[in-house]
Amino acid sequence: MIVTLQEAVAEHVHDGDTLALEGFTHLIPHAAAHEIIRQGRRNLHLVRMTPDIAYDQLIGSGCVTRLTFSWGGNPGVGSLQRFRDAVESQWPHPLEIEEHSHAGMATRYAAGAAGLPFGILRGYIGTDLPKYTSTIKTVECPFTGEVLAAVPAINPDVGIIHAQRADRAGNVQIWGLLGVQKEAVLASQRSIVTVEEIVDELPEVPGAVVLPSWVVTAVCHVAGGAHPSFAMGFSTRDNAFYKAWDSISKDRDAFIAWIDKHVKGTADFAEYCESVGI
Amino acid sequence: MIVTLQEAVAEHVHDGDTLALEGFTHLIPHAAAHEIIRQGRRNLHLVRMTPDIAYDQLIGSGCVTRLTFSWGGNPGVGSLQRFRDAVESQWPHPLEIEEHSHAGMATRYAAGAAGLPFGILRGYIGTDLPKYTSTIKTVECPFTGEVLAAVPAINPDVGIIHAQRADRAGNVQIWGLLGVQKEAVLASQRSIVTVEEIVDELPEVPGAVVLPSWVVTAVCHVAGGAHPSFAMGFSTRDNAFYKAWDSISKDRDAFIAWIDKHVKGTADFAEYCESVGI
Amino acid sequence: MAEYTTDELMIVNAARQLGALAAAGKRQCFVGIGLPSTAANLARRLYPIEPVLIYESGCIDSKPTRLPLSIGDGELAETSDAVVSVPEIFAYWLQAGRIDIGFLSGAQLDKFANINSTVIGSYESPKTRLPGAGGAPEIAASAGSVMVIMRQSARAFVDRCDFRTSIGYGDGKGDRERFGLRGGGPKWVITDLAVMEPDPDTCELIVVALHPGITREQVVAATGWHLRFAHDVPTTAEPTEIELDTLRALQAA
Amino acid sequence: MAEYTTDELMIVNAARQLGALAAAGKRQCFVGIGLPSTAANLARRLYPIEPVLIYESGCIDSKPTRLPLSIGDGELAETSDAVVSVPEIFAYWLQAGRIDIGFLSGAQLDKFANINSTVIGSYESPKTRLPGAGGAPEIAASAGSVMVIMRQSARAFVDRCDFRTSIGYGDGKGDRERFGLRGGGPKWVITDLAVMEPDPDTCELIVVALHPGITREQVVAATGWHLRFAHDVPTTAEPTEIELDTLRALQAA
Repeated sequence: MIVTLQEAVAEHVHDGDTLALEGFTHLIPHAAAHEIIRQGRRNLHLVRMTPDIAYDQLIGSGCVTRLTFSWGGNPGVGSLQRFRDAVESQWPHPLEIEEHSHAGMATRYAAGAAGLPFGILRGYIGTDLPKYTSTIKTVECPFTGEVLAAVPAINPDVGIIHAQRADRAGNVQIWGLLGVQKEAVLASQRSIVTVEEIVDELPEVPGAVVLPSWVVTAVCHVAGGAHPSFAMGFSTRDNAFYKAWDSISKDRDAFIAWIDKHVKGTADFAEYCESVGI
Repeated sequence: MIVTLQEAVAEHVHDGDTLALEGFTHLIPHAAAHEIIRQGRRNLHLVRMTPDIAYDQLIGSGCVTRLTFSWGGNPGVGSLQRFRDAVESQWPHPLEIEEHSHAGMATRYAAGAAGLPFGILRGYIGTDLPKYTSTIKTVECPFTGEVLAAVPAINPDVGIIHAQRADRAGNVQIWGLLGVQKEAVLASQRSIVTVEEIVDELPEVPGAVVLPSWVVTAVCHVAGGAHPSFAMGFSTRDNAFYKAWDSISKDRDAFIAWIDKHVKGTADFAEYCESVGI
Repeated sequence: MAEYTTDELMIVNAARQLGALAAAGKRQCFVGIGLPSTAANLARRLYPIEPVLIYESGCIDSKPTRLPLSIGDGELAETSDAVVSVPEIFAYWLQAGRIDIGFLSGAQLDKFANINSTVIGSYESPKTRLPGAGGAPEIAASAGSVMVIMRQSARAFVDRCDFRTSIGYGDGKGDRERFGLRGGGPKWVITDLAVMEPDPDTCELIVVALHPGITREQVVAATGWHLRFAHDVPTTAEPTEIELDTLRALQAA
Repeated sequence: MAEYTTDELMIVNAARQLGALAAAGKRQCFVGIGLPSTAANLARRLYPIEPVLIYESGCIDSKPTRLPLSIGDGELAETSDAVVSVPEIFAYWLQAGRIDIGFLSGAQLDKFANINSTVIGSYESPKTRLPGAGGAPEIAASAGSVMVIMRQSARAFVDRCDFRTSIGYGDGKGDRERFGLRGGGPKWVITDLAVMEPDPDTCELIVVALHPGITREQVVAATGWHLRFAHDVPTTAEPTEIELDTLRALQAA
């Protein structure tokens, strides 16, 4: 249950898998994304509401052939350069996209977590999204006749999140902005959770949710593993890194050099931290 | 915003209203039920997953003509005698019932809270409930063709709950077993919350949820107002009262005498407590 | 040899089955109040690999120190790994297929293990109005397997339920598959007289074990359908001192 | 008189509108990061009846002491009355109609206040791939009213958006009703040059106020459709010292 991140990725993440590395600005599992790049996974279908730097790195590294998402940007900074390059110029190869709204993606994860084949929402009406996204359909209310948007459940092969704590049995505790991380884990066939610390007993924390060990496949101790994102109670968001990423990622060669040096050129997250000086 | 329970019921609960006094064993708004009996409301449509003693009292007092529910019993004791008498012998008058499962009721409240006309679930299959309950229909998944149960949203006129705390602005804090209380308040047109205490500032409590003042219509300070149910952190469940209720309620005259003396014969919840010796 | 009641016999046998299931990795148990909760809490105390108790009030992995009278006793919330809302427990946990064993009881059980907890008599003019469905319909539909614990009598064990509140095998083998149900249905019915299981060929409940001192004639007399017996019908083991002492301590607390 | 930038002018005017709405009881404001968040936080500091800030990251009534760079800054969660999951914020709060004002921006805005934040050029072969929809489609559909804040230019203010990410008035008056949308749609578009509102007869955006020193010709030149003006087009009030000092202190923190 409690293994190294290398072991967890080696065992549970396969070429061609559908992965959701979730995190809504808070608790983004960057260390896990790096390990997937290091282990050279290919043909991944990535799913996430808010693909940001971690997904930019995976896309630029050629791991990804398909992306399902609702907002792909560098929050507070601007574009995701590698994502744009993949969509606009097919570099390093074409990226198929499936595009939704946040409300639609949240509904899809919730349906996946609930074992339903689809979910319903008042959504997408009057927008161009249904023209290009085949996974937006409609369903009629059998009571009122109203027509609502219907979206299929998301059930990734692997759900990957970063959390604050686990106990030695593998029960996971997470607090602060919770995003769709609980749903992502519950909707997935397998799940990997990196945590800031592993403790004997989980102390009570206001606003915390607990994921029981029996819905988690692997827990990995990776302190700081969300960086440049943050873990409430352990770190703050490294806004400077988000801004710096814009120039690192703008140029293909600069991006490759950065990945080669700091991700592929390091053995694990601890070496990565040393390499980038955090 | 912060008013007496008498004022809240007088202003917000009308004859013929659909009411949800929710509580899942924990935090059942008994004081509010008593006040509705005192003020003599009639033709109410009561909604609740687990109608128990409070609803037995309202039904026996002749306030109710319709009940929507999923489990009507005295938890851990047995039957609800007044409910049974109304269904089996139309006393004090006929009671129309609309019967669901817990999963269906929870889905209906969640749909109501979410502003959707209906919700879907894997439910009711192979049971006799759809034969007798017209609000169970089906809908087909537009992606997989699977047929799922569909149930209409519940949107009561008034949602009534008991909670641990409110602040002076009317923000409500509730913890422990949460049931469907949040959904009941959010699904309702108006809401009344009785609380154990009103404080200057809400301290953080693990597992607590906060309902902002702007989704609550009235807050009433009624310490102990869940009795014989309980408020975690303030009281424990009065199991002896639940057991005693069985004999009080078995006989129509004994029931009437009890209601006349302890509910109709008292001015408010404080007098009720004195009257029943708690 | 210790004295014991038939209720104790029933509860001990249910706890043993839960213990065996937990040891085989089927630990997540969705528990109703009353006999199921008593048996599940006994199993927690008797076996090194404990069942994980999940209550419809939203308590996940509850470890109560005393038996709760109601599904929402404070004790359940205070001793749980996680407490979630009622909509969540049904959607994300039960419906999603995370429950290994649904543990039910009822007022009537028929030969295909359908359960009635709604009405005795007709629905419109019931002889006895019972509490109703609660969580049972979806527990019976979605749990990996279902265990039923019920006191046996000809009035309760009927050929056909007056009302089908939750489905066992419907009208017989193949109905669950036709309905597209994801759960496996009732696998064990533990009574105060015997243990029954569905016949693999017909899904009709047959007696697979008798409790000590109970005769075939007694079970037949307490059953409202033409009851059949498995080829071998062993006698269940006598409750041990440890089992009885643990159960009585639990009920006294 | 104080010096100020056109961005400051735009933000101050948006904050004033939010302040007026809050005073009229329209307080619940669903806020995106960037210009909307800056203007909403400025309004919180300027007016006695504050807007209630709700962020799509699940923060309800957030009172950040400094401007968040991202929608998920820790500051937002730590200063909120309640933090809920992302599925909940969209379902129970936005979709249910609890939001008075949706506050949006975008890359393109057209004359019927539809917004594009998806692509410039064609969807299949975009000239510029933008971040995408985020929460905008359902904010634009479900919020009681929508306010838009955007820097004005002929490239951004277009006759028809390359992609309709979120709906304003669709192809004109009556479309929202035909679509059955519950929210009222865009009521105010605040730019660095002017304030626009939908013409009550056509729902086409027309200029209802100009910022100090801005001419009609400047606004026309910065608009990609044949822009019309209201009968009376007042000039917005100069930003006050208090407004500017508060805004600058907020941005410096």
